[in-house]
Formats: sequence, structure tokens, C-alpha cells
Amino acid sequence: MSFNSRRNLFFLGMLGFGVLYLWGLKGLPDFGRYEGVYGITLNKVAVAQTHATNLVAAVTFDYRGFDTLGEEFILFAAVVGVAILLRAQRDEAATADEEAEESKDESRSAPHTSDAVRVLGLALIGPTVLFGLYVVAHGHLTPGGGFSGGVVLATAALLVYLTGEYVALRRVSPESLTELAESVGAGGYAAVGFLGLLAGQAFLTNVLPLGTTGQLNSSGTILLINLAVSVEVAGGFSLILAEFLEQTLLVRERKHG
Amino acid sequence: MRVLLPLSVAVPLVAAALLLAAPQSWVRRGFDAFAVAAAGSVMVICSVLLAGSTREPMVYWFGGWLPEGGVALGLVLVAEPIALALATLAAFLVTASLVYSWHFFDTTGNLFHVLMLVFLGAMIGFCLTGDFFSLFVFFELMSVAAFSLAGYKVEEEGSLQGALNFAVINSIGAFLVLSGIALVYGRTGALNLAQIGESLAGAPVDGLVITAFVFLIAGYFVKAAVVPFHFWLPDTYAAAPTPVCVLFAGIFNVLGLYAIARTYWTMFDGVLGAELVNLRTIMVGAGAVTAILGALMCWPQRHIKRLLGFSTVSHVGMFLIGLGLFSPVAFAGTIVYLMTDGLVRGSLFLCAGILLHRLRSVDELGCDGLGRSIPFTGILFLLGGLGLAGLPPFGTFVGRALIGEEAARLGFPWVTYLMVAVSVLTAAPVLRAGARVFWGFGPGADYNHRSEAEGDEEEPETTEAHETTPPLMWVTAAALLGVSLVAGLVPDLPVRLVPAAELFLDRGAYADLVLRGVTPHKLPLPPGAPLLEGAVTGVIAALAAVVAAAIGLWHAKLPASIRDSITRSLGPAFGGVRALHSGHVGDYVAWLTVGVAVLGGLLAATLG
Amino acid sequence: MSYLPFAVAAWLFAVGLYGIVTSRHLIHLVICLSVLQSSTYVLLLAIGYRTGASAPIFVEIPPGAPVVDPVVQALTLTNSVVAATVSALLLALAVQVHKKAGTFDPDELDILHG
Amino acid sequence: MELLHGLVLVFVAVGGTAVVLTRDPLAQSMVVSFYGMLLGILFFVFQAPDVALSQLVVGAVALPMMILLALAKAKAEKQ
Repeated sequence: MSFNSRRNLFFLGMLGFGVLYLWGLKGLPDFGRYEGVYGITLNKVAVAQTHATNLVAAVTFDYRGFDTLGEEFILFAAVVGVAILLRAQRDEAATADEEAEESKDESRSAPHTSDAVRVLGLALIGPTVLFGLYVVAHGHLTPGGGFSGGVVLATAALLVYLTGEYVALRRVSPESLTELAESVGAGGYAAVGFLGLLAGQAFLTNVLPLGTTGQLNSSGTILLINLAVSVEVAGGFSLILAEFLEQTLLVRERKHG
Repeated sequence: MRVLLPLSVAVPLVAAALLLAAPQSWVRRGFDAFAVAAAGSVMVICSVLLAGSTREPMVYWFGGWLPEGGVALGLVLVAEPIALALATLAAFLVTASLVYSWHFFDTTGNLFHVLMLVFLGAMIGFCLTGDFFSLFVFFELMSVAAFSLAGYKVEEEGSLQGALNFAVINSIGAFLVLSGIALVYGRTGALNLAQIGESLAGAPVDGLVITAFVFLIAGYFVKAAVVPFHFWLPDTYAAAPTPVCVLFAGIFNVLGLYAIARTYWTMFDGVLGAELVNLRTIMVGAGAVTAILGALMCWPQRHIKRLLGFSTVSHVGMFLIGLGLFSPVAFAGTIVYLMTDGLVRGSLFLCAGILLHRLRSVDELGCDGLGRSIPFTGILFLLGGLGLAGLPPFGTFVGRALIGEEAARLGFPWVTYLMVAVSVLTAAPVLRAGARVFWGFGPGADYNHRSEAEGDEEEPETTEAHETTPPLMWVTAAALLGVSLVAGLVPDLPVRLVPAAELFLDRGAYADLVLRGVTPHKLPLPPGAPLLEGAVTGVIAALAAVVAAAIGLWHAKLPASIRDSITRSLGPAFGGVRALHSGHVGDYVAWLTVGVAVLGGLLAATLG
Repeated sequence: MSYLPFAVAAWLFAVGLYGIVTSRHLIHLVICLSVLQSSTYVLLLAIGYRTGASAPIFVEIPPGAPVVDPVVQALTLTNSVVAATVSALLLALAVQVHKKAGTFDPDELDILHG
Repeated sequence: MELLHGLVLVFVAVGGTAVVLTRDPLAQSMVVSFYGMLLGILFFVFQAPDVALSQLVVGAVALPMMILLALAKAKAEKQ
């Protein structure tokens, strides 16, 4: 189809689609007047039942914990997918490595990063990690948790790359490290599920002591799951960024070398 | 027993996580053996659950959150026979694919196995869950694993483009489903399927109900590849790795249809049930269009995997007809049909994989006669073609006959003829390709075929041309065919399935089971109906397919006047339909939008 | 006013689709898909909103105080992080297509047809 | 409160449109970062601080970063 006929066909369809959607939305309760029975019930019982003050965390990691396990594995599968898709180029990367080593190219260690950027980046790593850990650890009490905290932690890993410590990091093989984080994160979540089975309860039952509401050490398995998720998310995002970055850096280096 | 329910989903997922952590220094066989063992044990778990559920359906509440006063707080898995039959099929196909790929990919590494296991866990979760949002989560999980598997052959341009089209269209489908879920949640304040069903029942049909239903149906139509949401399928199947194609053709598409049945029977039956007659017409119509279009598109294909892709589209259309009749008998027939047919199509894909392994190509014309050296694969391929046509005792004839009879009873007498014609039309090109490739029938390769489209772009999946076929490859292909054949020999198979189908279609019994823990009454087996007529039809269809294949091979020998009139009458329409399959993702999305609008218009006009 | 949040959700869905249909660059296309996805977040959160209610976090508010629906937030929260990784997967696909075909323009990708 | 809601919603609608209409992916990565921030603000106004936080780190930082990297990668390969 030509560009215009495709667009016109789309507009034709969108006319019907739009009318349908708007008609459907009219059937919703007015904005701000929602009284859903699920949410109302949880609002009444959740704090007492889970000892988590953040209801969203209670829903995500306890009541609907099995869903979140599925979501964890979506992330897991997507990250493995990125690794597969960029895999072919890893062979090229290996070739580039050999070439570089043969020529003993000094520029490899710090490609195109000025000292000012490096100092600033290095200085930011510590606070970023701390902030990430804080967000993760307080997920059951205040907004945050393993998902957002994990991304923040991955940002710290990115800072390491950007400041040029990338090649140093490569020596400890970030791929296998982040892959390990992936499986520990996803597997750890599932392990918490088996904890319930071992205690003779249902899968993913919150069998640990719930502690005092409002304390950091409370809400039982919610805290544990939060940690597992943060490992998974941080590992996943680092791996993705590394896969993309590796190529960019190496190709750039090859050109210079 | 009950504890096997969460394990059926958790085991493959945990196995995937463990496999990823396994050191890369493991030998390839280690990954293979571990993955096969994991998938095999999941198959055992599912079969045990299946056997148990036919005696007594079960539910499993995660985290111990039982429903209080009809309000579900947590998430639930529901073990009932139909869902478990599909889960068992999924586990069987994954195990078979992993066994098959034992010698198949000359690659190292574990990522392929990891994704296959995630895919398996997602399919089982999708079948068993009783929660609306979990259904979406496992839909997404399945899709994401599938995108990566479809693009596995990164050195091939077609594989990447196919995967990209697939990913974009399926993601839009998923967002449609999520929007539908949001609308339903806004109305009912519930996410548990049974609870939503009770909340919606008896309410008047309004815009929200229709829109939510259309969005959900359309989203699952994308997955099932119903026209005009089907464009991604041939692109993806043509280039995806063969073991993955087996899963796509055998189970992935039909799970989209399964989700539609779930959605309708647990949630919307109470509100849309009064308009069932109109809904039935729409569904049967959509199925018929899909079946015909897919069958016609099979003919010009010379790329065998793409041909099998279009035959999948066509057969999905027939399953949709069975499903859209909204009756227990037709539903039982549909389940039999889609399971046995999926096995046959899976086996055909495996044979195509052997071709790729031995001849480095799956181009019908390019391989003309080259398959003479592998006659056994050729026999399997031809048997598969006859299975597609519904030759007894392949189970396919049972399902088709049952759907046809029930359709006639419900006022669609033409459905039987349509289904026979469509299975002949999809089987004949397969037989034609088989006869040409494995025995060199028909004019030579230099003969000017009407199709100039994609020929041998496909790269082989193993590194060098092989002199022999590893036994595991054809054994798996034969096993899939064999199971389909045995299914047709089980006496009264459909009769045994009818009570399970009735349970599936009983919204009240489902809600009692999930929300109140009431085990449904065991339904008596209905009297067995002789399927003699269906068997005779099956034989006739197979013969017709052979004749049609012969015409396909030697149509140059037909009198010129007949050829000209065929070209004149069908040529332009054919060319037009083919041109729509442009490989352009923008086109596909435009068609998707139109499809939603048309579905919405039809439902609004008849139900609103 | 009470209809506006829902209309915005519908608008984002439509605009995202428009972007995908008319896109001439695969990376642009993937970003449009993420706009489309944001429509579902806006819809879910708009549905669960209650006028005058607080966020569902019982730190500075007494137990039993009216709060907005926590369920839609839980659904959106996990989704938004996961969606980013799926976008990464699509971007990786786009980059690989570009590597093989030498173009990001869907109009020039024509090996799949018929 | 009403006014604030309306204002942010309109910004989001305009922002989403701007993302789609920015045809150059490099420029688009900046616009999408801004759009991610707008969404974060909207979710905050909707009393969803959890979602707002994750939207900010993902939509305003991580996603644009990935787009830039993907573009850089494609460009580097071309040269």
C-alpha cells in the first residue's frame, strides 16, 4: 500500500475505533467516584493482614504476588531475548577484542571520556547506590520498592560504564554476573513461593513473622520479594544497557584502533 | 495432588532460572538434557492433574487468600479438564521440540532452552489461571518469549523482520486486552473471572460491555491470527526456527481462541447470553472468512514453512467456527480438532525442518526431486498432508464431523461443506509440495510457476549439509503424527469430552467452584453418536485433496481454455489479496484498526 | 471535566496507533508503541481515582481513611517497569533489522510479502 | 484540584502527540523523556506516588537512554 492509502485506511478504521472507545468509556463511573469492591475491601483489611503500610506493595507482592512473579519472568524473558538478539555481534566483539589486544591499543581503557565527567560520575555512584537501596528497602512502607529501586541501582551501574571503568568491569565479566543476578532474582522470588509450600501452606504464602507495622523489618516475605525483585530489575537493566553499550564502544574503538 | 497445580507453572519457570545460572562451560548436551527433563516432568504433572480433574475439578488459592463473601482477594488457579488438556498438549509439544532440537541447532549456549521453558510456564499459567489480569500477564509472558524465539536466527533478515512485525502487532493486541480489562474493572471492581461474571450477569448491554468485549476479542484474535488480524503469522512462521514453529502452529494460536472461550463463558455469558444468536453469526462468519482466505493463500506459496503458516490461519478459522457455535458439543469437537490438527501441523513443520537440515532449503521448486534420498520423511510429510485433509483415523476427522453436525443443527448447514472444502484446499498444496520435493513429480524446476515470491532466503539451521538425518528428528515427527492418529482411534473420544465441555460452558458451576468451593456434579456421559458419516467424508476429502494436488502439479496440462478462464476469473482477486500481505507493519496496524472498527460496528448493531 | 481523563487515555491510544501506521523509522515506531502503552496506565489510574482520597499509604493517615484504589496502581507499577524491558527488546530487533537491511524505513523492508 | 488535574491531563495529551509527531528519533528521545516526566507528574496528581516514581526512573531516564544507545549503535555500525 502507498503511504497515503495506508493512512486513509487507518483514518477510516480509527473513526469507528474512536467512536467505539469513547462510547465504552462513557459507561465508566464518573472520574473520582470509583467504589470498586476489590480495592475497598483491601483498604479495610490489608494493613492488618500484611503489616505493610504501603498498600500497593501489599497488593503487588502478597495478594497478587503470583502475577508479579509472572511479570518478573516477562522481564527475565525480555532480557534473555535482548541477549539472544545481540548475540551474533558478540562474536564480532570477540574479534574486536583480539584485534585490540594484538595492537595493544591504549585508548581502549577510556574512550572519549573527559576527566571532569569521570570525577563527577564516580562521585555520583555512591549516592545513587545508597538512594537505590533506600528505595528498595522501604518499599513496603513508602512509595518505591524493588521495581523503581532496581532501576535506580542499574543507573549506578551505568555510571560505572560511563566513567570509563567499563573495561575494568569487563574483566569481571558483567555478562555472567548480570545473568547470575537475573536468575538469582527471578529464582529467588520463586524460592519465596516454595517457602510457603515448605511451611505446609499455599505457594507464596506470607509465612515469615510480620513484625511491627511501620518498622523496616516488617511485613514478612514482602520485604524478601522486594529484594529479589530489585536484584532482578537491576541485573536486567544493567545487562540491557551493557549489551547496547558494548557494541557502541567496541565499534567506536575498532574504528580508532 | 492439589500442590501440583502451582508446581505446573513454577517448575518450568524455576528450571529456566536455574538453567540461566548454569555455567557456560557446561556441555551443550547438559543443557539439552536438563531442559528435556524439566519439560518432561511438567508434562507428567499436567497429565496427573488432567486425570484428577476429570474426576473432580480443583481450585488453588495462592498465598492462602481464600475469597470472603464472594470477593476474591488473591489469585487462583482452576484445574478443569479442558484447560489441563491444553496445558498437557503444550508440555508435550515443548518436550518434543526440545528433543527434536537435540541435534538441530549447531549452536552452543543455553538461552534457547531458557526461553522455551519460560514459554512453557507461560502457556500453562495462561490455561489454568482464574484471574483476569493474570491472563494478561501470562499472555504477555508468552508473547515476549515468543518474540525472542521468533527472532532467534539473527543472521537472517526475514527472521528479524518477521519477529518485529509479530512483536508490534501482538503488543498492540495486548494493549487492547489491557484496555478491555480496565473497562471491566471500572464496571465491576473485580479481577477474578468468576466474580466478574456474577457482577456482570443480568445487567443491560451498554457501550462499556460491548467495547470491552470487542477489545478483548480483538486482542485475542491477533494472537489467534483471525482475518484481518492475521498478517503477522506467515511472516513469522516462515522464518522462525522450526522447533519454535511447532509450538506456534500447535498451541500458541489456539490459546488465543481458548482465551476467547474463557472470556465469554466465565464473564460475558450472563450479560450477552440473550443475544447469543447474533453473536454466533458474527463468530461463525469471522471464522469462515479466515478459513477461506487462509486456504486460498496456501496455493501460491512455494516456501513450505510459509505455506504451513497460511494453512494454520485457515484451520484457526475452522476452530473459530466451532468455538463460535457456542454449544457444548461443538466446543468438544473444536477441542478434539484443534489438538489433533495441531499435532499434525507440528509434525509437518518438523518434516520441513528435516528438509532444511538435509537440503538446506524449504523452497518447493528449488528442492524439486531432491528429497528422493529421504523417502521416510516424505512419507511422514504426505501422511501429515492427509491428516490435514481429515483422513480417518487421524483425530482431525472426528472433530470436524462433530462441529459440522452441530452447526447443521444450529442452522448453519453449509459449515460441513465449507470445512471439507477448506481442509481439501489446505491439504492439497501440502501434498503437492511433498510429491514434488520427495518424488520429483510434476514439471521440472525451470517450469514457470505463478509465484515469484520468496524462495530460498531461508538459511539452514545447522551449519553444514548433512548426509544423514539424526533419528531423534524423524522419531519426534512420527510421534506427533502417531498421537494424532491414536486420538482418532479412541472410541467415543468426543463423547468423553462433552461433559468437560459442558462444565467449561457452565458459568454458574464455574463460579460455585471458584468462589464457594462447591464441586460440580459429575455429568453423565451422553450416548455415543456413530461418526460413520464423518469417516466417509474424511476419506472423500482426502481423495479430493490428492486430486487437487495432482491438478496443482500438472495444471499446465489442462486444456488452455480452462486455464484461461480460471486465471481470468480468479487472477485479479487473488493478486489483490496477495498484495495485502505486504510485510509492512504499518499496513498491518491499519488493518487491525479497521478490524476492531468492523467488529465493534457489528456487535453494536446487533447487540446494542 | 469528569470525562476528560478517559478521553485523554483514548487520545493517547489513537495517537500512538497513528504514529505506528505513519512511521518511517523503526525506532520512532517503537517509541510510538510506548505512547500507546501509556494510554493504558492513564486509563487504569483514572478509573481508580477517588476525589479527596489520599494515596494508599498508611503512614501519615489514620487507618480507614479514604484512599484511592490500590489495585490499579499495583497493576500499573509492575507493568511500567516491565514495559521498558520489552521496549528494549523491540529496539534490539530494530537495530538488528537495520544492521541486516541497512535501513530503518519500513517502506524499504520488502522481503516478506505474498 | 480540579484545575490542576485538567491542566496536567492536557499537557500529557499534548506531550504524547508531540512524541508521535517528532519524526526524528534523536529529537524524539528528548521529547519522550519530557513526556515521561509529565506522566510521572500526572500519576503523582492521581495519588499514585509508587507508579509516579517508577514512571520517572523508567520513562524519563531509562527508556530515553536505551533509545540513544540503540541509535548510537546503529550509527556506529553504519560508519
